[in-house]
Amino acid sequence: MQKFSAFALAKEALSGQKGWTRQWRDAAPKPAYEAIIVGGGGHGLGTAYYLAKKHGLRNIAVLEKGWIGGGNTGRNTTIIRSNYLFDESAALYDHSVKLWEGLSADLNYNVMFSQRGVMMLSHNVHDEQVFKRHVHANRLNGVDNEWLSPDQAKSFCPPLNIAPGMRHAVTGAALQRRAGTARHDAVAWGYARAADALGVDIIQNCEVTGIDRDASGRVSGVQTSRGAIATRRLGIVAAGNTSVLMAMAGQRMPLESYPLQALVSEPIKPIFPCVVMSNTIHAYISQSDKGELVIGAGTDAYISYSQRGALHISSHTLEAICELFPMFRRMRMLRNWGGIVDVTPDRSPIIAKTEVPGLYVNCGWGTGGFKATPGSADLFAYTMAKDEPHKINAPFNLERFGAGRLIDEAAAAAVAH
Amino acid sequence: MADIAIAPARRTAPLPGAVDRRIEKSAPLTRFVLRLPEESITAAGAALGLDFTAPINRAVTAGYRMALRLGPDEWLVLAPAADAAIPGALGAGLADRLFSLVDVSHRQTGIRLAGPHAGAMINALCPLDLGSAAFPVGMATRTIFAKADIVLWRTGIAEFHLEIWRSFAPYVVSLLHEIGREYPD
Amino acid sequence: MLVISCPYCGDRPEIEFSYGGEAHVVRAPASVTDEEWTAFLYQRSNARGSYAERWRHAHGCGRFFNARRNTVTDFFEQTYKIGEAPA
Amino acid sequence: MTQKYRLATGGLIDRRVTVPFTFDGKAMTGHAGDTLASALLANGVHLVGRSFKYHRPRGIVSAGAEEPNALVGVGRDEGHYTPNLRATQVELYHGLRAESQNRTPSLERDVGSITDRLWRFFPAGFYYKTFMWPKGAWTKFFEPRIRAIAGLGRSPAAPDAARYAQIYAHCDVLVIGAGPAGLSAALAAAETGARVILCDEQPQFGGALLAEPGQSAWLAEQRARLAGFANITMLPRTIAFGYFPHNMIGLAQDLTDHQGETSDDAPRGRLWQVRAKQVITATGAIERPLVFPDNDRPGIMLADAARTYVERYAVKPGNRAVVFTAHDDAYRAAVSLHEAGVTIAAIVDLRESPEGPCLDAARAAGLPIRTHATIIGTEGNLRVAAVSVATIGAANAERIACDLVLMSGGFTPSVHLFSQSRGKLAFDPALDAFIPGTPAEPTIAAGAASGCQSLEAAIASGRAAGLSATGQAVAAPVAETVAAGFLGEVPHGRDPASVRAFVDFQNDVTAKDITLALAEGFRSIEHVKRYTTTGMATDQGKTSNMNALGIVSKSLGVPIPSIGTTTFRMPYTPIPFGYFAGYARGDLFEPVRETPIHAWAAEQGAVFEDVSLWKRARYFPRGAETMHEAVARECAAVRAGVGLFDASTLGKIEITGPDAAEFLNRMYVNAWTKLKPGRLRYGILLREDGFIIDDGVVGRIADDRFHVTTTTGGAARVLNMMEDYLQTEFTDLKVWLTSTTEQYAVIAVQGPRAREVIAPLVEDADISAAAMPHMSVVECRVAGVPARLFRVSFTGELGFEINVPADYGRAVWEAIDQAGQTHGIVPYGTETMHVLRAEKGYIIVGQETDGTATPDDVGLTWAIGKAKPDFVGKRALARTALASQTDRKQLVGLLTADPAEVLEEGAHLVADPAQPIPMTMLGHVTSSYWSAALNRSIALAMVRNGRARIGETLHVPLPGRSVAVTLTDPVFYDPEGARLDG
Ligand SMILES: Cc1cc2nc3c(=O)[nH]c(=O)nc-3n(C[C@H](O)[C@H](O)[C@H](O)COP(=O)(O)OP(=O)(O)OC[C@H]3O[C@@H](n4cnc5c(N)ncnc54)[C@H](O)[C@@H]3O)c2cc1C
Ligand SMILES: NC(=O)c1ccc[n+]([C@@H]2O[C@H](COP(=O)([O-])OP(=O)(O)OC[C@H]3O[C@@H](n4cnc5c(N)ncnc54)[C@H](O)[C@@H]3O)[C@@H](O)[C@H]2O)c1
Ligand SMILES: Cc1cc2nc3c(=O)[nH]c(=O)nc-3n(C[C@H](O)[C@H](O)[C@H](O)COP(=O)(O)O)c2cc1C
Ligand SMILES: [Zn+2]
Repeated sequence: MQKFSAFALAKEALSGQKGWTRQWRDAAPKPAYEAIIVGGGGHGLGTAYYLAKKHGLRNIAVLEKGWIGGGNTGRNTTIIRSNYLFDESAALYDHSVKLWEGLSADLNYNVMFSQRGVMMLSHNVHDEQVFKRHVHANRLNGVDNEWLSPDQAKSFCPPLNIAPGMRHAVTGAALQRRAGTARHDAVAWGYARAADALGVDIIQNCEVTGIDRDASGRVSGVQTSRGAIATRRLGIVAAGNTSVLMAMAGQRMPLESYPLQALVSEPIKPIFPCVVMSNTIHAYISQSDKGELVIGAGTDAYISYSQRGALHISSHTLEAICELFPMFRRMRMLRNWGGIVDVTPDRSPIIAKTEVPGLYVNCGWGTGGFKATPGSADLFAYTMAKDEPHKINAPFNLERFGAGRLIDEAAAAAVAH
Repeated sequence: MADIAIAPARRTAPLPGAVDRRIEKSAPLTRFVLRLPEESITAAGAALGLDFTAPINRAVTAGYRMALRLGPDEWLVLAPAADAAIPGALGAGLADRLFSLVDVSHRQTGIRLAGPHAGAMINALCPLDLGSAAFPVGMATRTIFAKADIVLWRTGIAEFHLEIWRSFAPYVVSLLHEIGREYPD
Repeated sequence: MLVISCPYCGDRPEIEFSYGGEAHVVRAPASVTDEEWTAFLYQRSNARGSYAERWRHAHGCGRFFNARRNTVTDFFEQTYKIGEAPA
Repeated sequence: MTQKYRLATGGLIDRRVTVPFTFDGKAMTGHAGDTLASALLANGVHLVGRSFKYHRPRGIVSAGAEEPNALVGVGRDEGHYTPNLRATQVELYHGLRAESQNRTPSLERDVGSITDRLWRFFPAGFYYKTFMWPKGAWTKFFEPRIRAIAGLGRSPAAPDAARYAQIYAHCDVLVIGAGPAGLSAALAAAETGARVILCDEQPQFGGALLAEPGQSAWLAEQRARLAGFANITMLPRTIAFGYFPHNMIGLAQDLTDHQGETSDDAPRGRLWQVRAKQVITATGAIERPLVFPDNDRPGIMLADAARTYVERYAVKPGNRAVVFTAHDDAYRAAVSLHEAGVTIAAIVDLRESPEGPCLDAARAAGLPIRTHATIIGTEGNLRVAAVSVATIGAANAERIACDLVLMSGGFTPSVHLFSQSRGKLAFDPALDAFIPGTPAEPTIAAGAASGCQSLEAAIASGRAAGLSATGQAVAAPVAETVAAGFLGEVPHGRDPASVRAFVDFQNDVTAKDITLALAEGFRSIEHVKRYTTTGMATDQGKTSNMNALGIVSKSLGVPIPSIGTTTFRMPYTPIPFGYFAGYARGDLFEPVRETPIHAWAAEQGAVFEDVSLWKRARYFPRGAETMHEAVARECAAVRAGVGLFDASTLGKIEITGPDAAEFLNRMYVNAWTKLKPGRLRYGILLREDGFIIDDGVVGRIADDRFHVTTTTGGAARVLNMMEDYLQTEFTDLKVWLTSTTEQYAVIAVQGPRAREVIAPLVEDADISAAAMPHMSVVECRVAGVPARLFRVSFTGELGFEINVPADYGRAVWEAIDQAGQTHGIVPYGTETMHVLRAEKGYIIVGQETDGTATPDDVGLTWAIGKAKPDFVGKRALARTALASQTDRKQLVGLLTADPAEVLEEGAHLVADPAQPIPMTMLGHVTSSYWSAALNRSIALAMVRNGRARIGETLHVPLPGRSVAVTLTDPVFYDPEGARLDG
């Protein structure tokens, strides 16, 4: 792999940028692979990378129906945090944050992980109770999270309106300082480049249309828009499309796929230093390094694979943004888009073996899986390599629904992202 | 038993303050949610003197009584507050037929919005087509106005009656007032 | 904002409706096995393409009804009353 | 400054009205009818901004919405300031204040332009390749610096002072664009009587014809005809920005912004959400720049834009121009400028041997034409000063001095909205452009937007669209020959490494950046976009996307249709957030729900809290009391005497019908059949997954009538859930549900003296302990008002909840308050209610439970009707994890070792406070208060296997210390319940 560095940039600057090589090969499918990952998002590419790097598999393909990073990885608001309530979740997401902290160096790709802090606003007594429960649990789990008064919140994020007369006045905030954002595209590309360097075939424009199984029921390969490919180890990491793929192996999933929207404003000079989320009034906002205000909206009410959401949903979010940050009312929406998020009944992910031998699934990240990308990929690679879950992802199995062993972050906190 | 004399109680309307010049608060009404299975419809109509066979989302009136058919088996029956005869008349008229009658006189309040811009003012935040073909005089339906559920009844070309749950009424009226600021009449 | 044809009221704007998830998922009796119960409670076809779903005209006539909608285009194929068979 | 470049005659500006304005503090004038851009040009100003990455000097390129460069901040003060406005779209008004952006200290001398000198170090994607070391340096060092250089304008610093309006509208035909095609379409549709809406983003209708003096008569005639139709709604200054499913179009109408410093009373703009049976997009076409070395200097502009400045705004954009083209239309521009007195130094045509009437006209005017030629470079610092022209393939170039360069690479139909509607684009090889193909919605494209180039064809296609949208017969389209133009980087024969030919002017993306991306393996056009940021600037690539596509196509040898376009998304041009937020502001953001007793409480100085949309009185401070003091006083008063509480926000549902009891049997965990009329029961509602979703007291009013109460926040959810089961699951039951939440005001009178207080007010009922035991209900009159009187207690004291018709709520409340004076009655709020119920171990759904608790977890197994074959959630309770008796968190009480210590709600419990992190947490504190009755703190907690641990000591680790707690039964006060029977 060509080494990226300031030195390399300087060298190429002086020699007409002619020395840059492909960041990953445009691989054509081989007849068979040791392991196949379906889905070229951050989670899928990362899984391939860790399978190759940590578990020594060499003959791996990532099949992507479009272009890598074109799914939710390329369309999310990039909020990264780990201040989840339940022990299982805190362990999972904090595993991820720790990997984020070294990811640029590990991949030799600047994923711009920016620990600028994520602040979650409380607007009433109930919010306070919920957030304080988080703060306490996080502290005992070794995850940083602190409670701020409205004034402290304002000084951390000066554009915030904390006027007590507001319809939903800010009564405090929970702040995770280690939390922040990263550059979404760079995550996909950085993993792709590093995986490719370890021999992983990244095969784009290759849609999986069927899953083959042998007489014993075990996975034997996949049918794709570019022909059949054999494998005995198949990982489905297809986010919104998981149900569609799992149906190819006869599996019904506890998933529903909803449209989730985001939007950006025109770029402006730095004004917004952190990430602010308000679940009560449905607003998520940060400012990208290029200067746009990046704003997340809610999901539409209905299942859809259309990758677009309704205007009334984004309008509702902008109402909230304008209340919290009244000077942004004149800022202008530049672009709005949608993704397809696969939501489980308890809003926690599934990183697990399935009842079909050789078939593994990583899904259900819903509105909040970008933050988990490195951790999820690492644990899924482990699960695929060892045919058993790592202890961190063991609770995130498929059996928990039937058993009633839910990890219900949503019920506990009504928190998205 | 009460051992002290009780003075007639004072009513406090849900819209205490003054309202917009185009908005009139309706007088106190008796309101019932009436639910009728198919087989009770004609008999109930006969009992109250109202045509309950009129189609869904239509209002019918007879004298001072009004009924808005809000669902296939649901009517909002309105009458002046003094009309205390409705439950009795229904009970007698329907004898052993099924029906459900619930008094919601105080659950909601009525306003009348009139003037050449009444339709536009409602359309500011109500997504229905209020053109006279799609929403003729006599049409009445539950719908959405901003974040409030309302019943919207077109009582004239440029005149609407709105039924609003009482705690939402100040919100709806304030919005109409705000919307109306740009219209001259 | 979609236009949804309520079988009782006709075409009405989406914000008058609430969504009810997949249709024709029959409630399992208390006697079923854990697997059957889990299937009823949690598993959904989540189909890409034609999908049978429930809506309620919550801010209208209040009725629940069923619909078939293409989840890729968001266009409705049909709506029909509870108890009726899809066309 | 005088308007040195203003022509003496012509144009649509009003020379009688002189409009003063400032740019970067410099005073200038323009005329009514000018845009900021035309006024700046009239004053000879081309340099208006700095580009995003390299901070290159940039000038006005276009005359419309596609402008990439001329971005300015405008506003009289911070409350009216907007960054990044396109000078080409800003109508000039008296006193307009504009400032340039992305430069320090000045437009002419900008320190940021250091990046331009170091441009070789900043190719596409450079930031992915560096700034990775040392750890943490990105967030602390590099990122803040990059952020400071990036961004364009600045945010307004003060809250927006403007108001915004919104409207929903319906029509038969919505015509977007009022050029010749749109006007013809609207008129053809209106003739049938159809409801038509015609919108155009410009202040006047006419589109391209506004710059065609020769067509003014035709235009005037069409406008006059429009005015004759009452069924056409005309919306100038209205941008169609988004095409949403089921033919809903978002329009943003400017109402007062263009008027400048008007009062804020009238709305600034209006958001339209139009539902159209048919949409006609007659949105015209956008001219393409040519991609040649150093093509970004101020003074280099689109040919048709230059012509527009001459013909529409009567402005001469320069004195000496070179025209660079691959399309005939630029010859029309050349002739226009020539006639306006601009010297045309050369017309440089990429094509080998172009012919046609436009060339003939240029020749006739004596303009010098060089065909098969190209521009290989330009000079000039803050304004173009010369170009180098060479025959294609030849080495030697001719330097031509100029202060203006016009360029035309042909026209790109504006398919943005059609594509947003999910219609499929078709590639037209004759045009070298995408045009609307198969639609997904009822939509028709017309005019230049559909690929027409001549006026005749545009008018005919517009008329045809109008006819077909209203279901009429349509004549065959007008035949015309169309011309393509040029896509991609022009041939220039120079070392690609040393030149910059800009594709995306705003984001500084050069042809070389695109080929670099391709070389690095970014092959999909979506990857090229994201790696280079081409098309991602505030103009969304209106002038650049096709050229980027051309470069990719040529480099990869793949035809354009196989590459496809990037996705068109709303909005077509940037729209202020305020339009979307509309009226929802301050108290109108969401309804503020108040109870019938709210005003009384407010008059007493109550402090309120938000519970869902409701305002609830939290406590009633007297004098300078703190919350703690007030609550302690209120609690003591209720325990010792009597208190008055507003419970009106509780959800209420009237359930009627012969099967009402059976319906409740199936919904609630409890058994209802045996509940007698006149009696109450506490009910628990589960979700189908077995977890508690709501609770409340249910009264049987008659055999076939129940009065159900729910939590405040759960009212709508519970009713919807009940309707769901009733309509879709239990369709055999004859039951009806009616929300009565707001029908009743609910006044809780609680305390040992409650009966004494209300007894004198009650008529038609015997409320003695014998006649009316705990958990019973009676219909009677209270204070002369018909009431449903519940004998029920959420405090553990003797208590009543009086339901009276809401309009009488305040009167009855006051009557009780009056009657209670001699008994020392006090009003109390939700905080006191919480303490009192916690002393009794009563749960609050949503506080003790969090969507993961079963009835057994919170000690309510007794409520479950064991004999019932089924109820919602029953089956789920049998699942392993729910049925477990040892593994679940259960409700317990907590007593701190130090009675003065009030735990924080949300704090967690551990067995060993000294264990290392991560600690094993056993549970958490759900409720915690100072109990005046017990003169100590109390708390409720959900603790793993808690019931078995009662008596044990656990620990609550806090920062720097730990609090020991003893687990107890959750009922702290009057465990026998003797006081209920008072
Ligand atoms: C608007 C929005 C905002 C969000 N905000 C946040 C946030 O702030 N923080 C956060 O943590 N998370 C957020 N998320 C969630 C987050 O984006 C996702 O959870 C995460 O990116 C999922 O990554 P992935 O790699 O699993 O999926 P994806 O990136 O979606 O990758 C799945 C890939 O599978 C491919 N695929 C599907 N079917 C097939 C097939 N049949 N054959 C081959 N390939 C196939 C798809 O094309 C896709 O590229 C947001 C999501 C959205 C939509
Ligand atoms: N090659 C060409 O395509 C070409 C070149 C030059 C001139 N012309 C001439 O242009 C005319 C074409 O007529 P036409 O009516 O098709 O186009 P037009 O350019 O005259 O009119 C389009 C109108 O649509 C408006 N518009 C565009 N997008 C909009 C949006 N999203 N919201 C609101 N308004 C929007 C524009 O402001 C403009 O007024 C003819 O006279 C033709 O000869 C064509
Ligand atoms: C964090 C983030 C920032 C973005 N910034 C921009 C931007 O500055 N300009 C832009 O045009 N799009 C921006 N986008 C949106 C993308 O252009 C695009 O809409 C998104 O990746 C979804 O893809 P699609 O619209 O092609 O379906 C951004 C997206 C994300 C996730
Ligand atoms: Zn309906």
